[in-house]
Amino acid sequence: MLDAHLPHAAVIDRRVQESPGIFSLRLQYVDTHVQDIFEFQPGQFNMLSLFGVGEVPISIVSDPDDSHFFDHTIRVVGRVTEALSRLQPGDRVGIRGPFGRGWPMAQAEGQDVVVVTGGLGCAPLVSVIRYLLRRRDRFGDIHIMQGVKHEDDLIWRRQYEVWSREQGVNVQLAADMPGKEWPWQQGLVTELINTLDLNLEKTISMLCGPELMMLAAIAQLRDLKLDDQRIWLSMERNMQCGFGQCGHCQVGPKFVCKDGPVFCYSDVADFLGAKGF
Amino acid sequence: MNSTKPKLAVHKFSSCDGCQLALLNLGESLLELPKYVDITHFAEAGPNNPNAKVDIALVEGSISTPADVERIKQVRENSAYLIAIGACATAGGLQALANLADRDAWMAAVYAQPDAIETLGSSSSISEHVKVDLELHGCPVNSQQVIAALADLLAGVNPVIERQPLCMECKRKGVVCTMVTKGEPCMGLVTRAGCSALCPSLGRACYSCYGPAETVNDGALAQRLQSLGLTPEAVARRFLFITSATPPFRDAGLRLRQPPLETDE
Amino acid sequence: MASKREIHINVPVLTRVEGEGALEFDVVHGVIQKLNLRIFEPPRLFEKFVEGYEYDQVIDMVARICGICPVAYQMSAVQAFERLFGVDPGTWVRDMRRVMYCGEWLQSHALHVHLLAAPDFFGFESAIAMAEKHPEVVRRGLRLQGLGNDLITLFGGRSVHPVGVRVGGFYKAPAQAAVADMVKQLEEALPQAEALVRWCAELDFPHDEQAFTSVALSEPGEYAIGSGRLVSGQGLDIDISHFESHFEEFQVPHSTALHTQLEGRPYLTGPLARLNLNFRQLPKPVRAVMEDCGIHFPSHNMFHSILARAIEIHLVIYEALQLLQAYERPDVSAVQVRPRAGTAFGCTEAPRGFLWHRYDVDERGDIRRARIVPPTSQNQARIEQDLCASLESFGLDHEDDALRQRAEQVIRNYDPCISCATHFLKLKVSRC
Amino acid sequence: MDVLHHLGYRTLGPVVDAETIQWRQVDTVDALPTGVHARQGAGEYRLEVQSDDRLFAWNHGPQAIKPLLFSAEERLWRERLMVDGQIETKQTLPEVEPTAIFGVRACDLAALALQDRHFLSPQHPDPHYKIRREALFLIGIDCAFSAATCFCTSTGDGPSLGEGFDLGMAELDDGYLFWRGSAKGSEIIDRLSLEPATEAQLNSMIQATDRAAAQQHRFLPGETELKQLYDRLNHEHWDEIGERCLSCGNCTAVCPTCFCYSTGYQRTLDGRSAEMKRQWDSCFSPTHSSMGQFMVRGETALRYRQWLTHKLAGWQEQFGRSGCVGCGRCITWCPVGIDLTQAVAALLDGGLADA
Ligand SMILES: Cc1cc2nc3c(=O)[nH]c(=O)nc-3n(C[C@H](O)[C@H](O)[C@H](O)COP(=O)(O)OP(=O)(O)OC[C@H]3O[C@@H](n4cnc5c(N)ncnc54)[C@H](O)[C@@H]3O)c2cc1C
Ligand code: SF4
Ligand code: SF4
Ligand code: SF4
Repeated sequence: MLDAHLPHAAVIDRRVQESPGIFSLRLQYVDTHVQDIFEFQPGQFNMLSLFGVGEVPISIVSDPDDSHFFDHTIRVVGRVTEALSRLQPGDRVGIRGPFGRGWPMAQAEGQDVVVVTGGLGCAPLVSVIRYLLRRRDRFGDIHIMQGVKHEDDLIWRRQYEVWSREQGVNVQLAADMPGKEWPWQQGLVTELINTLDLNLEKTISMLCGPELMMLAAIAQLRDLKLDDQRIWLSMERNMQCGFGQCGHCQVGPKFVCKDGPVFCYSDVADFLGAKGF
Repeated sequence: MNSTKPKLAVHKFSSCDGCQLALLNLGESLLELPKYVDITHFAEAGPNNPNAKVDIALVEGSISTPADVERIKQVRENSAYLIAIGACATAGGLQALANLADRDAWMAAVYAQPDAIETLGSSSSISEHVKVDLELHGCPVNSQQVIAALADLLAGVNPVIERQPLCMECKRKGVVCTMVTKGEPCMGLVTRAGCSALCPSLGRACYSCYGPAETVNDGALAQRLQSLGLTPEAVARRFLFITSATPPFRDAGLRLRQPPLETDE
Repeated sequence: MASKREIHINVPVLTRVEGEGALEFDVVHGVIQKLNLRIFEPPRLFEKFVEGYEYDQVIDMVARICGICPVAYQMSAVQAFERLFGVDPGTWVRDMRRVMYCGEWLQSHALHVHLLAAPDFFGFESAIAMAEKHPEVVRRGLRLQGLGNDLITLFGGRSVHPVGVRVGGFYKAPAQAAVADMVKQLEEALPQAEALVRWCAELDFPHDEQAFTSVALSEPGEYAIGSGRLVSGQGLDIDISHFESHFEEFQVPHSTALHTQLEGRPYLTGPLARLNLNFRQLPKPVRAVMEDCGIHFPSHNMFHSILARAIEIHLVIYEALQLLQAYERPDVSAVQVRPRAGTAFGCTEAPRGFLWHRYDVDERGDIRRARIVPPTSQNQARIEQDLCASLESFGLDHEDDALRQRAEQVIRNYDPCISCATHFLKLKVSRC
Repeated sequence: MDVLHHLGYRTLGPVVDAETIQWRQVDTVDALPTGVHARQGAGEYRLEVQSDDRLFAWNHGPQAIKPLLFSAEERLWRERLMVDGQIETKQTLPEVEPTAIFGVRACDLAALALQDRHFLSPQHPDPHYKIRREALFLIGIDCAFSAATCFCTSTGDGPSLGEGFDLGMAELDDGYLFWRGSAKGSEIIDRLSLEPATEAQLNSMIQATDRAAAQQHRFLPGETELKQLYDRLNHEHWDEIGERCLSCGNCTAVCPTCFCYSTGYQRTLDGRSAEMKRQWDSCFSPTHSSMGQFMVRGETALRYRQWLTHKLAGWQEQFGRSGCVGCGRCITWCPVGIDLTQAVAALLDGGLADA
């Protein structure tokens, strides 16, 4: 395992501007040995550090079987992400990771998978979708539901189109403020959930996005009588260390960084949406 | 000479010059500075181009005359990034005590012909007049904070702002609380960190030269200070001190000065 | 007035003085008619701010009058309260205050000599520019300045608005190890100070002898810094509490700084005045270096102020060293104080001259009224007088630029700390 | 002490500094303060010198062992930007001397065990903590007195030494008793020519700690009850405390088990080197729960609730026991004297009424 306490240098192989405020970096460890032993689960994250500026938790969005590179998709929100956005191929960042518990991929085998995402919440789940599609025969139907505020916020639009043509894949997108060319739904992503006809015995749902959106989605899923054990979500909290030492990311007795960021709903039900947690 | 270096200006308004000294006292680092920035204006150190366009402006002092108001607008227009340094520039300074008083009477008491002197009748922070990109607190600011901010800006990132209360800094330095051990009326509980807990480390109470912290529970502090034997007026004086013009401290101080409600007895 | 020639020299901000100001003068037929040093730093009314505050708070308030000489303000105020309250903090406190004060002289003088005045003599815009050609000189200055700051910090936690001084003594005595370290640094600085005096003695001073009265504090046993009687070259010798009966402060229309006169006439305070009056009390080794360089006091050449500062730098390093070598950390660093109502007078020698305070205090130790007379306002009338004389002897037919430079250089001799005098400079000459 | 010095240990002992008992280097027993008792109350700490010549009559100072292991400010690694754009990263581990501490209390040791569990977790042992921890030799002492703020009896952590020390010690009216706590401690005992303890001495040792226990009048309920704090998230008492609490973080800084830290870079002006620093943080600080524009716990009441519920309930799930060892420091060093035992009593009063 890689040293969790010290960043390893990684070089930017490619940089893609996904939308005006969102970009992706394809990274490779400078030390090939490190690259060789680096492995992760979908849903895990890295602590990405920029020389002299800061360190931020960012999910890994590439396929775990891709052994040469790993990808991060980042939205510019503040000090560090803005500085990261100015990096170009050839520039270096520091990586500590991977950290946390990823999505329950083993439990999902043989099941229908409902993926509900909002905004850039899709990032930690893109890795999941790619994972599912590469191993198509091991999973049932795949429902992909993504909501965005504004049409322009949708990244990987072409990806969704490609995915929607796959067998057994149901892609539904909703925008709060769609433009004229928007072929999908207007409204909230959670409203799409009602349209699902779930096989309650053989479905697992994975949620990621703003907490209010996830809460609404959970309410919908529970209305459809999906068992709490079958509802999984990924959370975000302030993180300084990434492995349960700095104390910042706690939600009740859970450390989001090591007990999560992916949780089974029943494990965090008491605290999700409770003010102050 | 490398002309692509960012340009830096240091402007002064109403102040004691102590914050500029934070730069002049840098010692040999002062000579390092020109390697990374062009100092286009710093009247006290020599360079004098107050109207040059610059990338970073450090502004010391508070606004207290009509001419100041015009000049700070000019400075703002000429500066891509404006940093207010010190208690005067961020809070009006000690001289903002004048805002609480009858300034005319004061002027008359000090000057024989007060009319000859043009003033605004108040002392206010830079941000009350123009947009400020960063505030560095302290009376005076400490050089490390100024240098850290410049280092970040030169690297093209926003500087980090100190947001903790002084108590945290005090404890990290291993300094013992003067309030708990000696009953000293310490303002550190509601003061922004940044000074390395200077006063408590000398065994005295903090008098809040860094101004209000993010969270100011003045009511609880006032109560505690009174239980240590201070009169409400003495507590008020501690809020109405170096940064009396900041809303949390001004309000706290004035509340304490309110005459007690009259009862029908 | 057929030969009317109108010239305006306007120096928007006189650089390298702390504060903000402007100089205007009218020349008619080669003679200066009217000369105004305008000081227009916004008035800050410190004397009123302290009203209603506690005596220990005043120590922290008056420091804010000037970032360059906060210790001086603190020391004058502390002295005033201790005199009134009848407190004798003892020799340890007295000695250590002198050391801290030495730090401020060192810091302020080194800043002035190297960063502010020296560039004039070598024709540079600033010390930063000068550092490229004369790095060793500027570095030495910065090192000495830094050492001065460190000395203040040793007692006050920081050099600008230090927090260690209280009525009755200090909040905390410095640790033995920190003092030992300081002694080492002072020992290393002593030869540098000597070299500085020799370097200054070689500077090419304009010959500009003028008649003026020097006023300074004087103590029998030592070169006065933190206490003494007010004396002048003309026979004044008074207790500081009698200041107001001999000195008069008045407002001039062109300035927000008040002017002060002694018996109706301008006078000089500051390093040159001090040396003129007290040079006999310089410690032997300091006098030896001075004499070895052929420097003689009293001097009536205002440009010798820079020399006076260099000598005082040597003095304070020597003194601080003497006082710290025997340092032993005391168990208590301050004596108990009980306030008493009355009028408190304090006066100490700030780097730029004597600094006089008066406080009317009530029985709880709260301030009723205050009066503060800083050195720069005292020197203002003298500066105007000097400018007239200097510029005339320099020759008013010089180019505007040359005139302006000379005027600036003259003003800088006084190191006017305009912040103190309420407290800044532009130059405007009208020649007819 | 000589034996310890001989074995290469630096010795720390109680010293009066800044009106408190603090651990500082002491080289002879004579340097220890005699007759010093610490009077503690909510928001109050005063040393009193009494006529006895006891060296360990004080209970504790402002800090336990925490700062010696989990440093309040330290550099984690240093980075240098090389000319070819490479970044060189070097871990910066502390240089430590073997250190023996005299007069460690039962509560301090219990807290140490908890910090060990946190910082020396098998998955991610903290290298900085580990180095310092391994250099430590602990001489524990039974408490013969309790401070008014102590309540270790109710948390089960004191006043007599449990485990975790190398050498145990008790101060009696007529001398000291020593016992072994570890192999390292045994080695020391073997080098000292000590007389075996008498029955009477053992009895007076027990009497002393019994007396200390009896002096305690604050207490915390058992762990099962404490867990119920999570059922009281909407209790109005949180707001009452929120009115009094200043969010200053002192309670967390003095608590021997609190472990929160934050990290950040410091870069040089030339932009060529940078250091990653970490420093103590607190769930009371504004940045602790900050997610950019949004603060999970903006209000003081929520921050206090986070602290108390985590310490007393959350820890139980995370570390198998409550995070409080009953030292009472958070009560003494809270500048406004907020008392967690009172808060708990108020919050748990009336059963599960609001659950
Ligand atoms: C497990 C996890 C996975 C994440 N994955 C991604 C991802 O794949 N792509 C992406 O763009 N973002 C992701 N984020 C969010 C990302 O970490 C924040 O946007 C980032 O920390 C903001 O830093 P900043 O300095 O640019 O912003 P500022 O607003 O300047 O933030 C200041 C500080 O606040 C904290 N902070 C701010 N926003 C967040 C946040 N949303 N979550 C946690 N801490 C925050 C951080 O400590 C940050 O240093 C993830 C967060 C977590 C916890
Ligand atoms: S402790 Fe308070 S008053 Fe003292 S220097 Fe720091 S912020 Fe200023
Ligand atoms: S919570 Fe308070 S009493 Fe408990 S261990 Fe921490 S400081 Fe001590
Ligand atoms: S409980 Fe007390 S010590 Fe803790 S943050 Fe609140 S006021 Fe500060």
